[in-house]
Amino acid sequence: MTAETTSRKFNIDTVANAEATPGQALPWAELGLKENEYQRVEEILGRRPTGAELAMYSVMWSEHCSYKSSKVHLRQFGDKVTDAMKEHLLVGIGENAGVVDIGDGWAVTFKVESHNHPSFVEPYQGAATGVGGIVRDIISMGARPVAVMDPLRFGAIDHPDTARLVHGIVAGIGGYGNSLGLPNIGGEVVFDSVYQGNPLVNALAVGVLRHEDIRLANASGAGNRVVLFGARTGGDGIGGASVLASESFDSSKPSKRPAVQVGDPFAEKVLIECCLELFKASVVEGIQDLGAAGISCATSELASNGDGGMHVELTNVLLRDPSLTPGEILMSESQERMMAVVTPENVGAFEAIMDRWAVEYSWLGEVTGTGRLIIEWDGEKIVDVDPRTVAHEGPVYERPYSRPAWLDGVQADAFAGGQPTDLREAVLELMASPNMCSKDWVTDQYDRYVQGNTALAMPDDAGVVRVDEETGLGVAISTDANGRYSYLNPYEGARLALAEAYRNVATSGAEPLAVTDCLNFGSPEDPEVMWQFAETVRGLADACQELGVPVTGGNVSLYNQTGGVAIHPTPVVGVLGVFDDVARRTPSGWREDGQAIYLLGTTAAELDGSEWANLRGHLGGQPPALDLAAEKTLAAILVNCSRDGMIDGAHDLSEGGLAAGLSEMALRFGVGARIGLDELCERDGIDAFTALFSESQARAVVAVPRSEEVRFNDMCTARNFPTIRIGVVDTENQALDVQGYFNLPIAQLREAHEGTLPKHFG
Amino acid sequence: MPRIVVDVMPKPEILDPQGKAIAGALPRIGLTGFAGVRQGKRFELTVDGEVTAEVLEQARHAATTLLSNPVIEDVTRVEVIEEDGQ
Amino acid sequence: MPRIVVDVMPKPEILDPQGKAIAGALPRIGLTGFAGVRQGKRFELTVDGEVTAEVLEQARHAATTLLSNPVIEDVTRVEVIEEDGQ
Amino acid sequence: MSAADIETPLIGGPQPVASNNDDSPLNGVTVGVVTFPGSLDDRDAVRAVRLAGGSAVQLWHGDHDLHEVDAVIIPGGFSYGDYLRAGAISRFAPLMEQIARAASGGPDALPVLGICNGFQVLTEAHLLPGSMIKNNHLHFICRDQRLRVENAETSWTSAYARDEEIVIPLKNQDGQFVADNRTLDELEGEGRVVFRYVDGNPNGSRRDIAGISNIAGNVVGLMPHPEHAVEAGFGPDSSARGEVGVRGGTDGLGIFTSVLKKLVG
Ligand SMILES: Nc1ncnc2c1ncn2[C@@H]1O[C@H](COP(=O)(O)OP(=O)(O)O)[C@@H](O)[C@H]1O
Ligand SMILES: [Mg+2]
Repeated sequence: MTAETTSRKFNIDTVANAEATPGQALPWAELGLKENEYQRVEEILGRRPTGAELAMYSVMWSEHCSYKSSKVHLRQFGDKVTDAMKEHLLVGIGENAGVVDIGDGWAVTFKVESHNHPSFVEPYQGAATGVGGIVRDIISMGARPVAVMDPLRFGAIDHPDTARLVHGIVAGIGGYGNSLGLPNIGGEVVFDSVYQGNPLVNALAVGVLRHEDIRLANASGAGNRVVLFGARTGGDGIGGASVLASESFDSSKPSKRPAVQVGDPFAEKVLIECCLELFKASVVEGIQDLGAAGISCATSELASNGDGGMHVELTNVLLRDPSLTPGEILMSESQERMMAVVTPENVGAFEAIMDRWAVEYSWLGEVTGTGRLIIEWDGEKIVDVDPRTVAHEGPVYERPYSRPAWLDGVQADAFAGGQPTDLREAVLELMASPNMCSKDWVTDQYDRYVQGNTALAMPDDAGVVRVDEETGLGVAISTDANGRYSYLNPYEGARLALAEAYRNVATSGAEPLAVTDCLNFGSPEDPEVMWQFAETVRGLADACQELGVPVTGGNVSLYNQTGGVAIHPTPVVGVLGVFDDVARRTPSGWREDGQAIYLLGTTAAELDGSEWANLRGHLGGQPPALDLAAEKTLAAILVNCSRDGMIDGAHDLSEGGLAAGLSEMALRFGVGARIGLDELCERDGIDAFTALFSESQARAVVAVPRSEEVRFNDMCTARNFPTIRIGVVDTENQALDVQGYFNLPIAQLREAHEGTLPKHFG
Repeated sequence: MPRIVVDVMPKPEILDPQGKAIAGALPRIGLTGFAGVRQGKRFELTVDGEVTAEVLEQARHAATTLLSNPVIEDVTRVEVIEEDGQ
Repeated sequence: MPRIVVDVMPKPEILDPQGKAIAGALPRIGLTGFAGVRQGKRFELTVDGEVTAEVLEQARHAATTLLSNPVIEDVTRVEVIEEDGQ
Repeated sequence: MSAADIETPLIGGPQPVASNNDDSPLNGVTVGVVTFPGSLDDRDAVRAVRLAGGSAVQLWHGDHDLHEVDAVIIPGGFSYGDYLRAGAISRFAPLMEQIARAASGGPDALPVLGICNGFQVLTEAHLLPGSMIKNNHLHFICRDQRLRVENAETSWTSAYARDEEIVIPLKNQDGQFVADNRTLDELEGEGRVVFRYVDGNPNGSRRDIAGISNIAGNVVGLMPHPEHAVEAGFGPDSSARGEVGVRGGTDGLGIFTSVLKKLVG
């Protein structure tokens, strides 16, 4: 297929015209620029921008693309990385996604991103294109995507709008991911009324590559050709980057073009295959996916990361809608497109691969030695900029922040709810509650088998995929966040989110190695929200340093608020761990009769911010205390246990505490257990209710074969880590029998646990 | 029983992957006379009784709220059809 | 450009799960005037030039071989439509 | 292009397409796995053939040549996007014409297995009767599914016993098998219902049908995915044959050993 050149005459605003008409008024405010920002553009250019330049600066300087409010804080992720932490880092923050060395010449790249606002407007397409976007980030690093995950947050489960969002978003994630052949190996589903008008749709993708296959987004080598390939460019999401993702909702805002992007997963699947073929044949020098800000972003980033400049003829772009203006073409967020830099010798090879996969492409221009990004329209110059000023030198704000005055009151308001009279009923209520109930209704809509490498997926603590079929080398990933903890204490909340994801990965048996994060917050223009943000980043960066796992990349989503009310600060943290052989992964349940059940860690009365308090309608006090040294030891024990075959099942304790942990372990394989709490209560000075519902950190429950008990205990003692035998697996009795308190048949527990989502959405 | 037909098409400016896939397949089976294809939906609502103005209004309401997604689709027709007619 | 519309409906004897789901949802939003719903497909083929008999024949061929599956669907219409018409 | 050109970068190192064992009687016997641009489970089918002891050859949808393979698997996925109807467009692929020709002509004709999307393609290509419509609950569903093997005499089921039960993953959106009553009666009467869902019908398929064959028994379509239950550690959590470890189910392997047995025997 050859590129057909489209040439249309618009009344275009050329650079010459801009110079000749300095007084011309431009719609910078409508495009989301502030007055000072517009002035800065004029200063940079030494003249007024052309319409096309204005379009580029406005999308690239939007919050979504420039991180202008968050940048000053995010620096800590780099500043607090030690040399030891860099050991496994092949590509760090700043590229499309970080790349981590997992040994044997293999590397993985992973990243989580938000698609919150688009998913509220059009749930199916918003979620679908969220998956599409993050997968293209992974491809652009040179990797084959191998799995996806989807941390989701919705409003109250019984709110009239929630079903619309749940149905659309879940179907969209599945519809896109399933069609790409990417197993979905985990995620989260949380319901809380704070997310009513601002559901959070975060999508994570992970890819696999050989070290030598790493590709970076830069355009180097004067004379090299620049090509756009994949779907045609349409009017999709014009203004989406600046309006949809960076401003609060205002439905009255007129929109000339659809701000909604429609995904074509088949086109993306073909794009994946053809990119992998390009990489294999070493045909591209640099590559960049097109996401937010479309061609504006791709050209300016490629050019500014390279060693020269770039020259582009914009009428060469293949269009779906011939009425698009140059500025609109530059801003369009049409999905399933990529841009690449190809040496002249490789042009033929490139075209052959495109033809084989029937992918459309058009040569837009070439890399130059001028240092300028020049874009022409039918030979007339419409953009002449230093690409760095577009891509990297956007405004940076030190937004004012202040600790909310209300926080003292909230933190002083500890949970004082009375104890339930019936612990059995309380456990049933907990396990049927929206946040603790089974997520099968969601995850059954996702393909977890495709590619044949999934070693663990829902409902286990981490998703595990094999990377190397010969050796069993593989990775584990978990994503976690607790918005309530972060609301009570954003610094600790971020650290707790990291600790939970880290613990989940270790519980599955993998060695935690690296971090990605998606920071979902309200408006940065609100000093209290900005304080929550600053505290979160500080907490996360500190905790990463203490645990020795670097942040490799991530995403910030601001303006998640409706009216004056922001969501809870919600830092979604993804931790990636590595397995030398996934065959040793630990499932989150017990199975063998007579195995001993141990609780690792200690339990204190920590119910503030807990699921139990949430069920009683209370949110106050301080989140559970965090001891990262203890988390590290616990992780080491769990990884060792897996390595040495000392345990057959393990589950970390987090939301819902021991009650949730024991219930989930019993439900995992439908096998009962006899549990005794007395010794634990005595040792930790707590009552049975606290033992069951407290959310103390650094804890896990494990199932130990009889033959391993001595070795297991010795190891815990050697590491000076508290452990206590709390029961035994019982395959005869189909129940969770907490002796002296209640006997809960598994069938009944299952009915409560699995009935909730179908009841609301089935 | 009388029927009301509701036609729903993807908005012209919105990508229609289904139509695109069909447009790509037509030449492969030798049909080259077409410049483009859009795929939409056609609903037939059977009316139990007479088609009153109120029922037609109900159909219009259903068309814009339930049968179409106004963000990406247009309702292009809501009309009573004759038995076996179009 | 002229368009040819092709309507495809599920055969009456084949269960139509989507139509059934819609029929179930209508009363829930207060629309009770309907006895049943069937969901089919509507294709619009854009013709690049004049609609000759040959092009119309191509559309008929596309309708029965590609756009519908005779085991489960009927082609209920293949027709040229006026610009903006139905 | 030829089949050799389409070997795309695979995770897990180069996928051995040769048999594991040089002097096995299977030497020289090859099973072709078709790749459409939107195929998803093609690599898994290749792996399954290999784990069963055979050699797999990847076949390209646009090719006009079957490369002398001894059997063909049309794997799961979304062949050309499948927005119109699953399998509707793939039916016209050049390779499908070759397959259709080779698959007809009695019990010794080319054995062909269509899994999920492959089954849909076979019905659209009229190699198997009936059709697939949306699941009755309208959702994509992924679950471990128990099936009964009702005909253990086809090219693809001889490794099982009649009425034996197996557990393999099911995952699809358009998996509801429909056909008119006459066709259904014919299928039943001729013993061409090869697999039936047990313990609950997951999608509303007529008469719980999960898989069928043509009259000769060389062409089989199956909605669930045997290729995802061939390797301990990466399959379903359960098996119909008793306790297995985590994701230890390998009940699907028999499908692939069946055809290999048929080809050498
Ligand atoms: N939206 C989702 N997509 C995929 N998997 C999910 C989703 N929500 C929850 N899960 C999976 O369900 C299981 C239980 O979730 P959760 O209780 O949040 O796990 P944990 O407490 O261990 O972090 C996990 O395996 C998780 O990955
Ligand atoms: Mg966990």
